[in-house]
Amino acid sequence: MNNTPLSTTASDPKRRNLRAPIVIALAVVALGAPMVLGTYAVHAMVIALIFLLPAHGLNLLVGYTGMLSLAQAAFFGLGAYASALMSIHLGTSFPVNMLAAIALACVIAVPLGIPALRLRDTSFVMCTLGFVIIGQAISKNWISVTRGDMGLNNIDKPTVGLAGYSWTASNPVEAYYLALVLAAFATWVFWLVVRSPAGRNLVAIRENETLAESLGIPTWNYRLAAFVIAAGFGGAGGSLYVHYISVASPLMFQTLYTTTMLIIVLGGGAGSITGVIFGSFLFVALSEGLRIAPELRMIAYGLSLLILVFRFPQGFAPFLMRIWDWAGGVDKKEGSA
Amino acid sequence: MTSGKVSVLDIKGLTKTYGAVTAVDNVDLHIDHGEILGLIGPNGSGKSTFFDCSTGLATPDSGSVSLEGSDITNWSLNRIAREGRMLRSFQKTVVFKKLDVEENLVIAGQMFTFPSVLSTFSVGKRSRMRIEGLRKHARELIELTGLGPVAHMAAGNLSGGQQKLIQFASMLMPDPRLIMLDEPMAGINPKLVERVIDTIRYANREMGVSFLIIEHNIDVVTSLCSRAIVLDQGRKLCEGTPAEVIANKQVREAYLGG
Amino acid sequence: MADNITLSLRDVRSGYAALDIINGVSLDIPQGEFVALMGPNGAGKSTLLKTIFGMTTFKGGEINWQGRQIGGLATRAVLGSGISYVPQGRCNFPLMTVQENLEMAAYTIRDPQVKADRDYIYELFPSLLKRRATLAGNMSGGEQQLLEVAMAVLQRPKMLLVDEPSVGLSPAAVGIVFDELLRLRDTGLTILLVEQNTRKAMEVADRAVILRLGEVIWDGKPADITHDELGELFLTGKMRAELAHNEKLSQ
Amino acid sequence: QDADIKIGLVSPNSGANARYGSFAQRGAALAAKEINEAGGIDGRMIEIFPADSVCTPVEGVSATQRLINQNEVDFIIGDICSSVTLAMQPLVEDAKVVLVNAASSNPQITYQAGVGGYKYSFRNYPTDEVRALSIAKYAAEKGLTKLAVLSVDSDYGRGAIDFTKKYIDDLGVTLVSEDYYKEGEVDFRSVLTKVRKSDAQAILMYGLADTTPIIARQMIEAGLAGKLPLLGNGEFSAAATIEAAPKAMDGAIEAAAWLPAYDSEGSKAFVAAYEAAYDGEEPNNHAYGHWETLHLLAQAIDDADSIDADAVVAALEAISFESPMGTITFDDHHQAIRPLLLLEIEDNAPVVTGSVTGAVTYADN
Amino acid sequence: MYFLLEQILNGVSSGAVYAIVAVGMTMIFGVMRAINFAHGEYYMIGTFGGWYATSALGLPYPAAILFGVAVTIVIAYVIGKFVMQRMIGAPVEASVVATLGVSLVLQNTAILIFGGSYKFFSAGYIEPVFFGDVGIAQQRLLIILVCILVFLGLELMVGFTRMGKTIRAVSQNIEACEVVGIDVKKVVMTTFILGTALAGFSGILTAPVNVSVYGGMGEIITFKTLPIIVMGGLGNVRGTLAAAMILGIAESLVAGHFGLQYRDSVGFITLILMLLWRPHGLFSSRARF
Ligand SMILES: Nc1ncnc2c1ncn2[C@@H]1O[C@H](COP(=O)(O)OP(=O)(O)OP(=O)(O)O)[C@@H](O)[C@H]1O
Ligand SMILES: Nc1ncnc2c1ncn2[C@@H]1O[C@H](COP(=O)(O)OP(=O)(O)OP(=O)(O)O)[C@@H](O)[C@H]1O
Ligand SMILES: CC(C)C[C@H](N)C(=O)O
Ligand SMILES: [Mg+2]
Ligand SMILES: [Mg+2]
Repeated sequence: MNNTPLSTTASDPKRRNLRAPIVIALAVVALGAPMVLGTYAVHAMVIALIFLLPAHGLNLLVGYTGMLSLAQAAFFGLGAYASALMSIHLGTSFPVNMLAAIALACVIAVPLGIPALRLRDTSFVMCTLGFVIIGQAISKNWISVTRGDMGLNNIDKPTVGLAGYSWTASNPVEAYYLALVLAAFATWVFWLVVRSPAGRNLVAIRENETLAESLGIPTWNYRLAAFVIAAGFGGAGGSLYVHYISVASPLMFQTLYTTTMLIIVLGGGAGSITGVIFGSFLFVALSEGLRIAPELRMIAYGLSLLILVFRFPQGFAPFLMRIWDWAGGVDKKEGSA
Repeated sequence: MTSGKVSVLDIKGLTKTYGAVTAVDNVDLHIDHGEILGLIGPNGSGKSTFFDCSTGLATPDSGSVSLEGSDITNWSLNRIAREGRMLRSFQKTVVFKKLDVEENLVIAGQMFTFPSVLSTFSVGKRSRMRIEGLRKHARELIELTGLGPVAHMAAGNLSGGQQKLIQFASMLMPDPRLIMLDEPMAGINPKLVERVIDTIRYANREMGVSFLIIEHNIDVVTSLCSRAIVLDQGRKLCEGTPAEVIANKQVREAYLGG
Repeated sequence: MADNITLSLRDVRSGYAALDIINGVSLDIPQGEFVALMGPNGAGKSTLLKTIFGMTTFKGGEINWQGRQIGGLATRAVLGSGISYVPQGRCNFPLMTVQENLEMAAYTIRDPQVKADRDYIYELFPSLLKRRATLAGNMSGGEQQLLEVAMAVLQRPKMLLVDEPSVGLSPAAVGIVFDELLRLRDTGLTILLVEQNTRKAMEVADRAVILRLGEVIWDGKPADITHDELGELFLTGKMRAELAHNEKLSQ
Repeated sequence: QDADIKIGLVSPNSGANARYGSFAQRGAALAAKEINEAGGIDGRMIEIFPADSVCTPVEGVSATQRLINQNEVDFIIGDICSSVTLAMQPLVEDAKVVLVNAASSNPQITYQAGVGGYKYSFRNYPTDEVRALSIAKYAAEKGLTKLAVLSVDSDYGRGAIDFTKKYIDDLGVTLVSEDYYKEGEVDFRSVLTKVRKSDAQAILMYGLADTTPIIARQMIEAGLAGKLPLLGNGEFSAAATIEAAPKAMDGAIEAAAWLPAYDSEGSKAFVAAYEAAYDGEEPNNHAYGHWETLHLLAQAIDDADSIDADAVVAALEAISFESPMGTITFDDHHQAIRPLLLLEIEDNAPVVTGSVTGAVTYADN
Repeated sequence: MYFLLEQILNGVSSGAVYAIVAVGMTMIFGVMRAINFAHGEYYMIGTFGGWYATSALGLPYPAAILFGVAVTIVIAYVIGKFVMQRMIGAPVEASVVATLGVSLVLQNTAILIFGGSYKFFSAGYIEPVFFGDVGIAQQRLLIILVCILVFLGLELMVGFTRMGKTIRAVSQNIEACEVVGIDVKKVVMTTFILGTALAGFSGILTAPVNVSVYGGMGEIITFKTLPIIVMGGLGNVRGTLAAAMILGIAESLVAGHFGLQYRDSVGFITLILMLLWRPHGLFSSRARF
């Protein structure tokens, strides 16, 4: 699943292939976790699953296309507000709101992306950070719609219904299964995108944009497409988040969210699906786990980031890859790290 | 200039200045169908800039570029490559560093195999088959350029010459009409140079690809090109068969070093 | 041959991280010799130069330079001991002018002579003088190559490691560069040159060393090998037997 | 021997609002110590579980979840920031854990509590609605009819101004300009220059405690000090504030839930105990509020004779708590009916000039 | 008219502060090729140092400046040794995560040591001087003066000294630096300390007018600085000054004419508009492909 194709590696037939058992075990853990874990841990896992959605989007930009965008938080906030407003004013249900949030995020991403994509590197980063700041200013100042700092609250818990039969995820455990299904679906969609020839073109753009251009790849179109798709993932995450947490406020545009998404992707391993999934659980778990020492929590979190960077400068993806290779009975010679 | 037929590429009055330097000064150039044209000249004479201006990487100050009779002067680099099927390599070796050789080549072929940007998002059977086809072609080229043993190594970790070969092989992935090579032989070992020459000839003869080649290795120019153009200080100094050009006194002074 | 050996490699092994590229190279270079290192693409020529210059993972063996072990030393220490290096591919400060690049090249040298050296370079390569206020990165490929050679020369090394200096140079410029290398050789500079332009290399070098798959497969005078044999060696590595034979003779 | 009573305390301990969390924790810890030293509640000790909300809903909700599910707290006090409190309300409702808020002033919180919906939410703090009205009235009485607004850009700052607008027409007061600053803002020069050029007679400010000294000092810089008084709320009376810019603070008028200088025996005793416990640090109103709220909760538990949520809810609804500020009761929206003090800074010290009892009328909301 | 003049003067004085902080950040960006997300934290450390010196040690303001800068340098040295030097040649992503980590650690350590509440800085010279109807605090005049001096000094250093040239060299090509014998680690360290010391210095300079001292104060400064360094052209000293002034004045005018609540978006809106006009920053050069 790593974008960098593996070297041709020969698997040793004598060793047992552990991949299938590992996948099955992970699936069992994912499905069974809420049965054994306390509500609080389940809540943390829901948050991790929710953050996985915008993180996928960010990964598409950072890990695949090579654009460090901070605007994910803006689309996350946009999706959240859109869903919340629809839920409050139109009384529409969660699936409708989520689709609307995705659509809106994608649509808004076009006029934002067109000017932003003229920029490269740090200029692009700053421009996208600007979107978040402006998003925050709008949510704070457009009081007639967003209620400013008071935020929107009491948003319905996510309800999915089919022909008269409906089900509401009213507690963390139920929300977990809903989030799990959505996150799995999103991961699948993401996987299709990056595995497609277009995904390969995105990687080419990341590696060398001018070279990609010279090989006929309309890099501008692809970068815009990636930006829009990423925005869609961001919007989806925001929608799920707001229905779960039931509050929307301008604080959603705070740096905390941007930073969390960034850390999940960069720490997990940009350009790797498994790395990012791992990252979202790890960093949410870390942030929650450190609550045992409130005064030291953020210091410890900061230190963990430093250790992470020194120990795993490329994130966890290469490490996971090694485990996967080992499980498959593959002995890889050259270090591709 | 030439008898009735339309040239593959016809460039008129191309000029590009950077500040006080006129890198390319009113240069005309045409390449006939099936021709292998050499472009030589001293360092800094404007050859690479000429490439940049004719392929959309840089915008010329004036002049026109037409490909098979249609004007492509203001087309972008990617459009010239994709729609014009006119490809170029860079003097400075560039590859997709973290990808292996095979992926490098597959990418080079993709935009010519899929009809649109949208269609590249598909992962259906058809799309997979297209990619399979590209992979097969890539493997052939890898063998041809002697990159077999390193086919699955990250391109950025290869030697200078090996990277140069990837660039060359990339040009052959699509089915191009014109290939512009900026010093393809630089840093390639002499044995492989022969192989590259053979490959160029083959592509020229069997696939009908025309070539415009910048090269400082005069032997290569003499053995490959039917015609050569010499640039000096941005201007066309002379033009003719390689033998004629080499015999030219000015060329000897400016370029070959007496 | 023994006493004036200035650089001596013994069973040197090196590579990149876990990857082994140089598999036991031994080589003795007397002071003032001009050695051409040749071989097919990917043979490990550049890696060998980088190994001497301290830019790879050193994995064993000995590199003795003027009586000192420099194997595995950091780049700056190697440079400080009098070895300069012109890498393959672009290696300059693209957003500095030519003049500034030349100043940076002599970074470690602080004496008034530096200016005279620079003037000499300008005289040698008039095209650089013409471009002295141009940003290095905006120059043509060949002009940048010249600049990089000039930068190494300005460091007043006792030994020069040059990786494919002829790449991108016009025949006239190649002539000037090689003439300069020869002149420096005549002043006592030891040169280890990597070249794909074998014809030119064989013409100027005192000695040719051929590397294949990280091992020396031939070592001798250019006169002792024909061009075709050289090509054959590149492709197949045959003649290994002959090399062994040569070695025996020299002992 | 019964187990300890576990009380969760949600407050911001990191980020730009850490100051409030620190005061809240110290106040609550002091109260817990006092209660435990006096033998606890029916012999049961109180244990406080602090949790950091960073003033953001997601963190606050996580913190609350952890308190409920992991620490299995019996009660929760918190948060200071209204946005977090609003997000916590549905959570404690589902978990049937009693939440007593001691510092969030957004009126919404109790509009939707008690008969308004959330059974388990209480607030022991005045609302911005009451505060805005009393300040506006007081200003009108003093003849300050042209006000320049400089408030914090939050539900509290904006909310208070919104409620001010509801009443000023009747009082003949006008707002000549309106500016809102973001939490953490440090540069007010442009706004103050603008105010100086306008015909405003006073600055109406619902601000953050930490920002008041900054504005005050910059008022000196802008040449406004001593010319226009500050009006509103933002710990004007804190010694540190006055000390930072005495010239600007002179004549300031504030409506506060409490102030260290409040002249009542209980309050003085609290200040003394607090300063003794924390190296002479002067408590602020959130330290007091959390201290008082914990005592109030303890009495409710005592009254209920149980830690059963419903029993404690009933006890709180019926409570009549003798606080240093007077008797506190809750209305049917679980909003405390408690006094709000009006005070004025004279000669570098606050003087209490009046007190309003904050009863909220829910009719038009 | 006077109003406008006064607002512009206010803008210049905020711009001067931004400029000093930003120029340090842009120089660090120059050598590291990475945004230092912890830059504002050094501003915070400097301010804390100055505050501690005046309020706990009872030192006079000028001595507090020295004390604050010294504290910043010591801490920057430690961070430089353990974190920044290791980031040389690391992928950009790694430095993003690392500097975010450093930021969290420094910010929350300050909170742990001094408590989360605001401290108030009461030294300095805040009484205004009036020129006709235009008033300005003496401290702000001092800030503007210092800014001019700092920039003159830096301009000379970057343009003419060996140190300045090596900084530029490191920012352009680390491999080439090794080849010519530049000690990259040392240059990174020196630049880092210089840049952070400037941030700390400007923290103490501003403390008298910004008054508040608290653990989280650096984050705001970091985010103010980011658009400036991009506008100014990364690594460009002169551009940074210009961009900081543009931003300072624009903010002041917006706050004076439209309202304070719109001020924080000004930086990013200006940035976005400017980037649309000049995608590579106000003053920046790029080499050909
Ligand atoms: N972006 C630019 N800015 C300034 N000068 C430029 C720029 N691009 C090219 N030049 C100048 O134009 C001239 C021509 O450069 P060009 O690269 O085309 O030469 P060339 O013929 O390819 O030389 P070589 O054989 O060395 O590759 C050079 O002198 C160079 O300095
Ligand atoms: N940075 C690197 N990481 C990993 N492997 C590398 C790296 N650089 C080179 N290699 C490998 O080392 C081998 C030798 O490379 P080297 O650059 O020394 O070859 P060379 O003899 O100089 O070839 P050329 O003539 O093409 O320059 C190659 O197979 C290449 O794949
Ligand atoms: C600290 C206070 C200013 C908080 C404010 N009362 C609020 O509701 O958020
Ligand atoms: Mg060229
Ligand atoms: Mg090489």
